[in-house]
Amino acid sequence: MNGNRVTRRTVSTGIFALALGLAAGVPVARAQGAKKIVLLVSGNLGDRSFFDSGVAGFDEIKKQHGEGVEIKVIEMGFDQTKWLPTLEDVSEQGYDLIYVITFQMVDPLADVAARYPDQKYVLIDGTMDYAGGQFGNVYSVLFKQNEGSYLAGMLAAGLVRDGAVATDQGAALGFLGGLDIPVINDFLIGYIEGAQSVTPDVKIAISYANSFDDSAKGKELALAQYRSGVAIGFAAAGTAGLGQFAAAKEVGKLAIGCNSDEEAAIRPTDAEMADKIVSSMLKRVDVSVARAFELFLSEELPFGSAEVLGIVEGAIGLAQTDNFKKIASEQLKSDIASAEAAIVGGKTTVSSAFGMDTNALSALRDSVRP
Amino acid sequence: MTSNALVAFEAISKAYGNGTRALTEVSFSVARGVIHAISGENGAGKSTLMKILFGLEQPSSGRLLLDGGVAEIRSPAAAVEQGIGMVHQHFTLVPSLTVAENIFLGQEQRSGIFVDREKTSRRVAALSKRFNLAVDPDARVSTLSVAAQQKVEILKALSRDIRLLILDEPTAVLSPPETEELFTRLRHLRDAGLTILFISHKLREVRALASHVTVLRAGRVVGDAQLADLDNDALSRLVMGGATSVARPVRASRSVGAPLVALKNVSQSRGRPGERVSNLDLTIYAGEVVGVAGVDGGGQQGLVALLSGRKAAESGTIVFGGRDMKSGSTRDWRSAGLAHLPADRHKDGSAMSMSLVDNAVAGAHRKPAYRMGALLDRRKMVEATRDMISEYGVRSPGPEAPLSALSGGNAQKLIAAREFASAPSFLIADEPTRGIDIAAAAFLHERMRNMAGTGVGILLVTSDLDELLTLSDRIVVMFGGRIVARFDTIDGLTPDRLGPFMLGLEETA
Amino acid sequence: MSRKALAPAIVTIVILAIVVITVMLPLALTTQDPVGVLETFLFGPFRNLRYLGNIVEMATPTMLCGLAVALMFRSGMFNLGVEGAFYLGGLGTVAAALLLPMPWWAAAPVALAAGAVIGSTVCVLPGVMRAHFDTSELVTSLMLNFVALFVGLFVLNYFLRDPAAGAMASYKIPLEAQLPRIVPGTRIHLGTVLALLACIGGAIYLFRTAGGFEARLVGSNPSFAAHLGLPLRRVMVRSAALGGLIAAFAGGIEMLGLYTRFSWQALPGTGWVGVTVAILARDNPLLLIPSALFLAYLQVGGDLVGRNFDVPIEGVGLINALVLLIATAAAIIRNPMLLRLVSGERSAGLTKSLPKAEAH
Amino acid sequence: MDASSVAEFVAVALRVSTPLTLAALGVLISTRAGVLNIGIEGMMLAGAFAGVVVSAFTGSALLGLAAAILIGAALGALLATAVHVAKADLILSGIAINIAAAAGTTLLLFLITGSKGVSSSLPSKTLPTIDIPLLGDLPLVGMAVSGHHILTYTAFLAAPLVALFLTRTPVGIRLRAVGEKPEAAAAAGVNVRRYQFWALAASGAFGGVAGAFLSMGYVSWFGQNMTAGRGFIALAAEVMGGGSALGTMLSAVVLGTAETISITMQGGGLPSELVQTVPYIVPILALLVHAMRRRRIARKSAA
Repeated sequence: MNGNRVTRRTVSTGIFALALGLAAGVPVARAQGAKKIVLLVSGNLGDRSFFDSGVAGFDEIKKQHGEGVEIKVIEMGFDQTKWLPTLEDVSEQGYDLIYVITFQMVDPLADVAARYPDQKYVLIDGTMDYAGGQFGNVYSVLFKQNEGSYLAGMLAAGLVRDGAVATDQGAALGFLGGLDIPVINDFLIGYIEGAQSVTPDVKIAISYANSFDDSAKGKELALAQYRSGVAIGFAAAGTAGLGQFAAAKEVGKLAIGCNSDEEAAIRPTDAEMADKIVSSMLKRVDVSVARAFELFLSEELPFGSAEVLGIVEGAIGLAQTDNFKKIASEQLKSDIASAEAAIVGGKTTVSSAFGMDTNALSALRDSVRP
Repeated sequence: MTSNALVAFEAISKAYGNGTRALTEVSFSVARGVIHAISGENGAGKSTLMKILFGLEQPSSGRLLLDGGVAEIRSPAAAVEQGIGMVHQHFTLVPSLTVAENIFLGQEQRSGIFVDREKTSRRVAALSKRFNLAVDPDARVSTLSVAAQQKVEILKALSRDIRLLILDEPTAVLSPPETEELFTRLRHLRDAGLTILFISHKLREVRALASHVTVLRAGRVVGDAQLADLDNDALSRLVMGGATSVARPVRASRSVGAPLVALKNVSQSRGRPGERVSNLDLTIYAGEVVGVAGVDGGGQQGLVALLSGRKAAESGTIVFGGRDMKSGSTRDWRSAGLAHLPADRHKDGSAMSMSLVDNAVAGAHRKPAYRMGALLDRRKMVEATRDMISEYGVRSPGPEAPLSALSGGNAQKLIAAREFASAPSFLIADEPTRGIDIAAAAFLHERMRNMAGTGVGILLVTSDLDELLTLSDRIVVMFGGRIVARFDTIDGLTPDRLGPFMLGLEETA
Repeated sequence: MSRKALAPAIVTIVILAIVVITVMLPLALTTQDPVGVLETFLFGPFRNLRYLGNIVEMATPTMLCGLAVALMFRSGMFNLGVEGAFYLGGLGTVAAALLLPMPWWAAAPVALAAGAVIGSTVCVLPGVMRAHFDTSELVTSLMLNFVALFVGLFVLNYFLRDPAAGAMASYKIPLEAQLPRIVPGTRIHLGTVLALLACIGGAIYLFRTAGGFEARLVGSNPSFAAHLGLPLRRVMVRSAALGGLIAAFAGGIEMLGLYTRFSWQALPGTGWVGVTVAILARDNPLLLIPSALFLAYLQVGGDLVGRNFDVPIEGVGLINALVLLIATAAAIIRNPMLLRLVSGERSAGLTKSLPKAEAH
Repeated sequence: MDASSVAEFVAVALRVSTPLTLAALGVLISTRAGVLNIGIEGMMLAGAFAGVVVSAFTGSALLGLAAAILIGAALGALLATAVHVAKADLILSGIAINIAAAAGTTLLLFLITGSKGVSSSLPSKTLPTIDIPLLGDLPLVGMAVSGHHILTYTAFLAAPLVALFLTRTPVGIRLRAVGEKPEAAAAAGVNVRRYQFWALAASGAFGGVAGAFLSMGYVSWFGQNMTAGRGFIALAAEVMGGGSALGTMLSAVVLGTAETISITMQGGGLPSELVQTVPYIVPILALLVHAMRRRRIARKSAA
């Protein structure tokens, strides 16, 4: 998905680069009567998570609709004081749909959406306070990353249980988070519960890189976990999380990826490393972005409400990669499939880090500490 | 004469971009194998001329002849290539490097890619021997005394195989015995065939050392003669420009007052060597000038540090104005009535980047005279500064100009004006006239005498023995951190009498 | 002010304008609408009241951080703790507003005061260490910034976090603690007035009070200050404390003025902009105001271009880096020939204004 | 802690210290020439980027390393030019280099790979690790010091070499003279600007190597902002090192060890935010201890 995107944005960036003597490109003509949509990135691209994935969703929309849609991505940077002015600006520029991402946009969006009732907004990975019938012009999407992580936890614990990893590699599991924040901990909690469903007294080493950029540190943390007897690690730490795979390659142990199919992304350049990625927990922001647009075109998008996307919608899941099929036992595959069904059917409820207070979270982490 | 000239300046002029004319049509020549002095007041153009000769600056017009041929010296490196070496007034040594490394900086003795330390040391030793300048090649320059550093500077210049050595005010930092030693060495070098350009405004030294003198005033040559052809009056008239030589301040007879500052058995063993003192007993009375003589490192700086609150005494007692000041801070000393003209006016005496006003009122800025409620009264500060400027004859572009715009003598006058304005009861004058011209020095001398006349006790620390003998009522000599001689009257005292004590050869106290 | 005195300012502005245009022009030419890009960059910020407001909003904290930097630089301390102080000041202010029970009228002042004190530690500790142990305040303050960040994240996570917020964010700042907006149609808040007053106060402090005079003396020559008997350590610590309080106060008013919750998960970078503002203003508190406004103007112009054209945010970043480089290029800005051209004086006149003692 | 985990700890500390040591030596060279290289962070980042891109397009890790060195040196030269020719402020120019490097690498990464985050789609090369014969076969010592990345050995060999360079070679001595007393160096015919120019270029080259270690050794890709402040830690290491190459290396190892401690403390149940303060508090304490010791020595030698 992150592979060969050629967008208008890429092209025009290329033109900018031409001025710097770097590359060439051609201008793109504007189409008439096209739908105009914009994505506001409340940070910088390159996070390998919701922002990059959101852009991938936009690329997908462009691919589907070609001249029928005009897309724009605005990186607002991390200075939160710029978010509201940007939101105000685009609200006055005649966009058909304005996408914003992350919970941090809730407060600015609440302010602006009330002032521009005719403008339509999509909030990804967050939700508005819809009580009292407010925000009829905002559609929200939430993800059940905890459910996908539950499956990842089952996978990790199951591989150890089934002897898919040699016993001398250790019996504990590892988790590498970017920052100790709710959305990352949502991964963690699902992971813990999934692992516990297979091995009730499972031990999980938990580290936070305190950075989403520092690959070297991510690798060092993962190495420390592997050394201390972790057999399989799960990384939810952006680029820092990639360090997990480098560590796995170095010590010859396994790892689980996050957000997109990381094995597929790495395979072309480093097959040995890709072999160590048994699967990836998928969080398809891109799917939800594209889906919202299709629903919007068919006028079925439920503004004024929040949808929680999970396994059913194809927004969350465990990548059924060749590695996965090869390494996981048949028993484990069927366990995971039935757990999936139970979650979809509402028979299994996975806890969430959203709304959980810090002390409860600490207690949970302490309970699985090796 | 000209045919034998090593260097000839022909109608050299120098004007700066901002319009300042530093030199106008300067012409004279320097004969081979002599010590040739260049004299004149501060700002007369001596330094600019030497910078041109050494390639640091280029003349605006005129030309320079070397060995009778036109020479264009574009850089110090080119000067060295032409056989010209220079010892600057402010040394250009790197403190953390060794003596040998400094001497051969830029022309290191190599073996492979490395410096050959052994060869370097051998060459330093050879140089030392040849020119009779003993140094320790492996000592770090930061550990050397000023006189020793100057030796390194001279060796550094000599190591470049030079024919002409320029010395810019070399005695400003030396004590009399050290000065005498330097002169002996310079004569030795001259006898070895070197030509020496000696820049100084100290006429006594010019006479003692040089055979020929060129006098500059306001950027022009006003005199160029064999010293044998000039008597002292003629020489000082040339330098001072028509004004007769400055009269020595009249020593008014007066009664000495009560004890003002008293040190009893004071020791301080910490600090750099020059700052350590032991068993000092000294009382300074109101209305007298106590002169302190000694070579660099003799302990005078330690005494000053103790009496200005920069250091506390380790043992003994110090009383000032009836208060125990053994561990008094500078603030305590100041509020008890100390004024202090520091030896290094750039480092300790002023803030060069700040305005004249700021420098003039600094320290007194909390006085009610400058206050306007909670704020400073800028108008009154400027007024006070204007008063100081006119009273002390400070030549300046105005009170708001930065102090760096002033020449050394004028800056020192302003600093003195500030210190004297605090109505002190006790004044430390540490090298009060070092590096400033004769008129400014005379002015400050007169001021200090007047202050003593009004009952101020003055501690005068100076390496200029003329100054010491001119101003002091009595003299103590320090060596190795101790007081080694006391002269309760200066009648009949001569520099020669002080020398042995300053060098630690004799001791009476 | 005379033409002569204005010359450096005029030259600075002209040079900056040339820089901005030479950098922006090739960038603009690569887009489909080069005129539009240039026009947006240069005049966009003046197009409506809201954008003007954005400039002022953005300049408010950087002006204060610049003041903090200038006061410390003036006293000879290269203390970069402003960044951490700003961060911790924001956090401390929000923490106080959330945790301390207060009557409504005291909420903002008490929270701001508490935040200022808490945040100032990031500047004060390096200042104290410098004054008493002569450790490099540059390094200790750089390191302490990160300590402040992680301690702040810890406090946010364990004491202030709103579990219902969905992101790592504090509980909402109580309405009564928020600073009132003062210009309708913009987000300009009371903090801007406070910042302007602070800059004027800073100028009075530096140039018209004994304390400020002493700070300048210590900064320009510590040996001289010691010679005068000034309490060096006290002056240094006082400057560090003032700088820290101001920077932390800036963080506080930023929070109470523009934010609904505290959710900084990285150092916000405002302190660094403050360093630039201070250097651009040559540590003169009154010049901080135009300097901060100018940088904010560039930023708003860049943002508008980024929002309306296909110019990547990194392109805007590169422009800012270049402006930073060239804005300080003393050779160009202080070139005497340029100054002379602008001031319209002949060389004789200039001699008078740049006197050398040798000339007399 | 048993013996093998001690050996393991040493190995990690050496690895973590490697980029810090390289960068700090770079900072040392420029500082000794009298020019503080605040832009080291940006030079590392650019080096990390250039190494990955060039090695990916040429298929040669060595060319990648060469590119890293060159780009670092070029940025150093740019900084020198800004300061000497344009008379820009040294500190601000350094900060500008950091900003420009962060923006420039991200932009180029995007142009080349279509992603602003990471270069993992590029087939970049890594530099090898080396087992030391004999020593590597020893049980615990081998575990600690053998099998490291080639640039780790380079870093620790570079320290004595830089020390020799600064104290024993003509160029090194002149460089120190330039930094300590430029007028003395100039008087001896040393071109101060030229020395500072090359010192900054050399400083940038070291930064480039430090960056290459991150992207061609530690991991095998370039990531946005992957240096993560290591350049600033290197600045601290240089200050703590007291101006000597070996002292600088030791300081870098102390800081690397602090980071290693914070890594091994993770998962110990302490809040990770507080654990993360360790690598920043240690240098502050180290500077404090250093300052107090200096003061005590001064007092003792005076007594």
